[in-house]
Amino acid sequence: MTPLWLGLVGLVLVLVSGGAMLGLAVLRRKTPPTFREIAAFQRLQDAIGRAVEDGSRLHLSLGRGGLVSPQNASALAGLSALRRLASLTSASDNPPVATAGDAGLAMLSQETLYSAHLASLVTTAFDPTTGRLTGLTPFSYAAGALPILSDENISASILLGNFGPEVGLLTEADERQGMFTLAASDSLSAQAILYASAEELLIGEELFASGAYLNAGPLHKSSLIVQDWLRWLVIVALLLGFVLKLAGVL
Amino acid sequence: MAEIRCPMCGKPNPEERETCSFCQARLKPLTAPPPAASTIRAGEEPLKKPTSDLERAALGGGESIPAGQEPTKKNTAELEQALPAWLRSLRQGEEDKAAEELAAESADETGLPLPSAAQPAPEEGLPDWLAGLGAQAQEEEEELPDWLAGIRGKIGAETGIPASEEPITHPLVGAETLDRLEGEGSAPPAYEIASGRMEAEIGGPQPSGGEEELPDWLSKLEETGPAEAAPEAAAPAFGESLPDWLSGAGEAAPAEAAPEAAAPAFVMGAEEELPPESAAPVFAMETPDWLSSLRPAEGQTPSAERAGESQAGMAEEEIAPAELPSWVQAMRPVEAVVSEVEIPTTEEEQMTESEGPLAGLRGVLPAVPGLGAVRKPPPYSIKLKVDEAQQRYAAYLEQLVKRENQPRRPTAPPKAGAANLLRWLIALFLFLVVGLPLAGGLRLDGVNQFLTPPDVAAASDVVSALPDNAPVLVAFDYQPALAGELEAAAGPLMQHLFYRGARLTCVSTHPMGPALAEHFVGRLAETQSFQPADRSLNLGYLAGGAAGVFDFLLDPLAYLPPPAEGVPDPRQSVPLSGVQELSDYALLVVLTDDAETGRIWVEQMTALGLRDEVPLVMVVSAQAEPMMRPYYDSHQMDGLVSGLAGARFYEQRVSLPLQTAAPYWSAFSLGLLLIVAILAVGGVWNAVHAWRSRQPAAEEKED
Amino acid sequence: MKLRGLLSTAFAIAFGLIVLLGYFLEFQPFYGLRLIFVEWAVILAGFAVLVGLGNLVTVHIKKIRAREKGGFYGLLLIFSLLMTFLAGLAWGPEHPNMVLLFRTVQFPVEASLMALLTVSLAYASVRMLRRRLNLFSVVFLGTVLVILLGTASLPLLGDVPFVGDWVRPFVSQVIAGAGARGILIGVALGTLTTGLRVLLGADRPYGGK
Amino acid sequence: MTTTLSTEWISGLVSFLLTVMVFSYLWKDNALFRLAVYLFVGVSAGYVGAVVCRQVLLPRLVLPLLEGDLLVVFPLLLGLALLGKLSRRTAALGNPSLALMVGVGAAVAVGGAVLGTLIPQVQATIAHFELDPNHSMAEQILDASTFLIGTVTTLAYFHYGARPGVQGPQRSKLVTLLGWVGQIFVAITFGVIFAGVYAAALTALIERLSSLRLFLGLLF
Repeated sequence: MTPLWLGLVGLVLVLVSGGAMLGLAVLRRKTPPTFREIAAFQRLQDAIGRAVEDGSRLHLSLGRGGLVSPQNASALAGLSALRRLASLTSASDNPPVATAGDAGLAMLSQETLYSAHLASLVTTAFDPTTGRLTGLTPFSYAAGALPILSDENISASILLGNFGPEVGLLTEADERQGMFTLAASDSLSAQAILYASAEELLIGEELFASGAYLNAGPLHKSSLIVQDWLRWLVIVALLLGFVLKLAGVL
Repeated sequence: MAEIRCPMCGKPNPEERETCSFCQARLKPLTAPPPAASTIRAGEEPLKKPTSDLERAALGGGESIPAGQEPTKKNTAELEQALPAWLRSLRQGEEDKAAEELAAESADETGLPLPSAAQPAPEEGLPDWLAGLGAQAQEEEEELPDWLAGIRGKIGAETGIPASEEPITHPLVGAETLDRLEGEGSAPPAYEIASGRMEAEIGGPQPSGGEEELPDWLSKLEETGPAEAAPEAAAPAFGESLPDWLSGAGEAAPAEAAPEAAAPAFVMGAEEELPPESAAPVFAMETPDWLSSLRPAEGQTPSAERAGESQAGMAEEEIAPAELPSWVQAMRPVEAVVSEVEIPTTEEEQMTESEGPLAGLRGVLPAVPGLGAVRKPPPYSIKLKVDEAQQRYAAYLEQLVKRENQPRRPTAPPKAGAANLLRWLIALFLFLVVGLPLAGGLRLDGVNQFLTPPDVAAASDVVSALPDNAPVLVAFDYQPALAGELEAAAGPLMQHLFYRGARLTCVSTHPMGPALAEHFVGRLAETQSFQPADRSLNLGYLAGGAAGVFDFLLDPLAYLPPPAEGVPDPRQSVPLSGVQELSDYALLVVLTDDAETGRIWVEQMTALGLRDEVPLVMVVSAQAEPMMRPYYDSHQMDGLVSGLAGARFYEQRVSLPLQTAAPYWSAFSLGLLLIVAILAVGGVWNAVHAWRSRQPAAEEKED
Repeated sequence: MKLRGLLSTAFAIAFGLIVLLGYFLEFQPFYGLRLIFVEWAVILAGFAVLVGLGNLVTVHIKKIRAREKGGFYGLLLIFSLLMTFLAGLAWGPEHPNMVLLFRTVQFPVEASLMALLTVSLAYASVRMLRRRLNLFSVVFLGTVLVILLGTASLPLLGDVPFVGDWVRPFVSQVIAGAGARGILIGVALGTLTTGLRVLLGADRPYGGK
Repeated sequence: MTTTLSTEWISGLVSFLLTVMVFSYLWKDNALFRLAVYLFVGVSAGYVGAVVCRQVLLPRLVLPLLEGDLLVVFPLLLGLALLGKLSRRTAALGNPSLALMVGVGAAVAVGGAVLGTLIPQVQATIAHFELDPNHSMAEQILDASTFLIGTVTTLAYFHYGARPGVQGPQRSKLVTLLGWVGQIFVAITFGVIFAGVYAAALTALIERLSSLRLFLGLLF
């Protein structure tokens, strides 16, 4: 059982973070914050442009983290990016195709693409198969996505979610097809593979910044400010702990 | 030679130029400078001819919308030919309903009641996909939770909005649609785009998309009194239901923001159409917020001044802005520099044509030939008032735009042939080097000089210390793809357990776990000739992640199916004899390829205070070692075996009769050494290649 | 927002906040409610798997109907899926026949796909410096070489001295341990704010946005 | 016995063929590889579906329902509504169920991030600075300092806040410096984990090759 004091510390942390996100979202609407440049997003912008211009498709993979598991946050971030990408390419002949290795995520990707479809001016019927479940185990999911990458005129593949070693198969398929790959994961083993194999990589928590960098909304931007605050809070705690430990106080 | 500074980009231009050679903004008024005597009278209607002329000029041939005419029908009708087929179908009567729905959905996105028929107009002159992009102009808006929008409502109210202000619905959008409005971005109607573009041409305000960002001149209006301020200021507060007849003035913002947010600068057409800011793409990093300081919202640029003056002109007239069609308001700043003709109002004053095709018609042509009496335009300063920072920003903006114009050279994918050849060579060498020792039973591993690592030694000591026939709980938490490694890594430990006569209870938090457990235990049973059923019981899959593990640790037997007639009760089986609760187990072994799963077991065991009662040993994939080792270092587990290397040490320490790791080890070592060689040589080769290919690029840059 | 949208958002926020409270305040009623709601979510995830199977089947039926490329493979997938599903329902996943099926099809294919990574990853690492030549890529590759060398045994000589017994442990346990901690803490921060956005109703992937 | 043998033999043959078919992907993406992959996707999905029905829905929903536990009626109704997602027409019915999963999932993620990673990792990092008098002080201080520097600089590397500048948004000099050091730690960390993944893949390859050899040994 979690000790009460620890639970309260956690609760306060969450409440303060949530309040700060909301407050900043309201207060900084007129002066939106500036963030460091991340080259991967510039490249993604070009890839989106090319896809829309040459009528090819974008592929976004949400990974295989369970919807009711602690790994789902990466997929939720991926869904924000999917919504934005779908809107940006809404007038393209080919809407993006989303793949997932978890049934819940597949349904969410369908809903996200559907809402983007409704918001667009496209009058063609929505194709629910643009949000797909390609497999229910990590490697079957990756293996099921391989044919999509080679058969469906994909020009850019965006991997945002929870992956494992199987992500190596996806990046190799991308490379074989000569398509642009932007990848990010919360899993360290996946990141290690992507570091070597992905054309563009978002490291660690940069995955969760995709919404802010894709202009998904003020709460996304205020999230990054709050993350920065918490980051320095943690750093100060570590430095204090180090000093106190060496001093023998702790 | 005298120079004129462009009011838009501030660049010097030759005096004789009509338009700026950098941003194509107009440098000179379209009409001749009017005589000083003229003044504008309150209550005068704006002129059709000059404004439409001006609009045509300013929009580069864009269609004008005469005063007093319902703009939507005319515009879309004239655009008919330019529209894509699917949009033309929108105009068919029988598809009005579909159009309605489309408008409703778009309104759902934008928060603006959208005239469906006018929908196509924004694409005029833009690549049609931009229309879809435009739909995102106000995505920030929708981002805030609905209840939070209420807060903005209050903020808006503080800026002078009567709380009772009721949004006015557009005829084409039903009340039901309004209920659904959430405030997402959408392409504005034609005349809004027109007004937005016109404002851009004359340097009108260009808010960055947040609805409460009032254009500068609009906020000035607020000060002039509630009669005018209220309807305008309603834009931020009730943006979700802003009626579009009103949005012409207030909605220069979305009309402008739509292309701004949506048009990535690589769309050349869009760049030609839109002012430089419009070329900035949707990405936050591409439109850094300092750009907002370039915008007239700061009230520093002449454009803002002009906008302010134009509004002052509006204030002079006793026409409530609400009564003006939006496009007229958009024309306002322009009208300030346009000559005006006093039109005879009564029929008598109008002259009748006596000859020609217009014979007999009255008041067809203006009574006064030429431009007639013109009023003095308010004085304009063509000097751009910008401070250094803004100049710097402008320079950076120019860089951005230039950079966007240059076609980006995509990283050339490797030639398929060469890439495949490299793959095949790697595969060939790998299969040969790894396969040979396996095929010939070759043993090249030499002597192991190192002592057994303490984590592996600790694991083997825990197993050695088990009482005979002790019940052991084993979690098979890895995916089948990693079974090859995990079965090799855990082989020695599992063998050791069976030699100690351990009775296994198998569980898994992975759906494939039950099969993996059967598979692994079955293979061990084959090598050691015992019946799996006598020595192990498979409890199956624990769903729910951490919560599932927590429940299981609280009461392991609760996961067994209820006793049924004719079916032997597993509670009475050998593996479970003497086991009532978790603390009855002598050891918990977790086989996992995922640090997250390992963490769950460690944390739940610690949380339930079971760590002192049941020892915990983990066998992990080599990839998870760096994440799992800290738990061993902090004594949250009693032993750790990672990968084939760990198994090999375990095997050597325990000296089991049947070795499972050793036969793999030679192939493993040779494979690793081969890869080390390939990476070293290939890495250096590619590094040199990349370095050499950089040189020409660098030289190009210098040139 | 439509009523259904409001209901969905209310569900997400209400259930989410109660479960969240249950995490931090592990006493009744929060703790009990958390366990119940997580249990419900697990049950729903079970239903979701069934829907997922339906999705998998319909996607391939559509391909077959449209006579798209790979229609035959789709047929094979549907057949194998239905057969395995029905057999699993009838016998149960631990039944010897199911284990045999697992051993015959799933295990070899998954293990082989994992084995393919030896070539894919080697190729990617070799190409990495051509794609991205900078200090960090060189450090990455150098680390890979050191760790692999420290793991292997040299033929006839045994383990590599110094690299195997000092460098590898220090790099993998101290330096990588520190880096991994930093990354994991950062990911936790991102997870916190992402989860909060959902709980605040800002991100609504369930039919909202 | 012969039946078992023949079954085992056929199983061995099929797994041998499937392994070869998957390895054929190294040559190029071909029909044999796809055959193996689609078969594999179907079998794994069917297996997981069966596991979920027998070990999640049956014990957690059906049995309690049969025992009259009304608490599971709500998830049952939501689950049935979720089945509406099978068709686009009825898909909206399942949104509340989906929303419940997302909400609970988000809470689980937040709870796990704070109580499972953030606080424990900070505690563990601080605990790592504990000095053991039985070991060399210099070595321990070196370890502890490296650990502190690594964690702090890696965290600093991700800092997002920046000031607008002519060359685009710029972070402060201190953060840039810390971030640069952090990137070195990140690269080393990924290098170590990559080596681990490679070792795992190589072990899988060895296991596959030895299984192929075993089967060929049965033939010849």
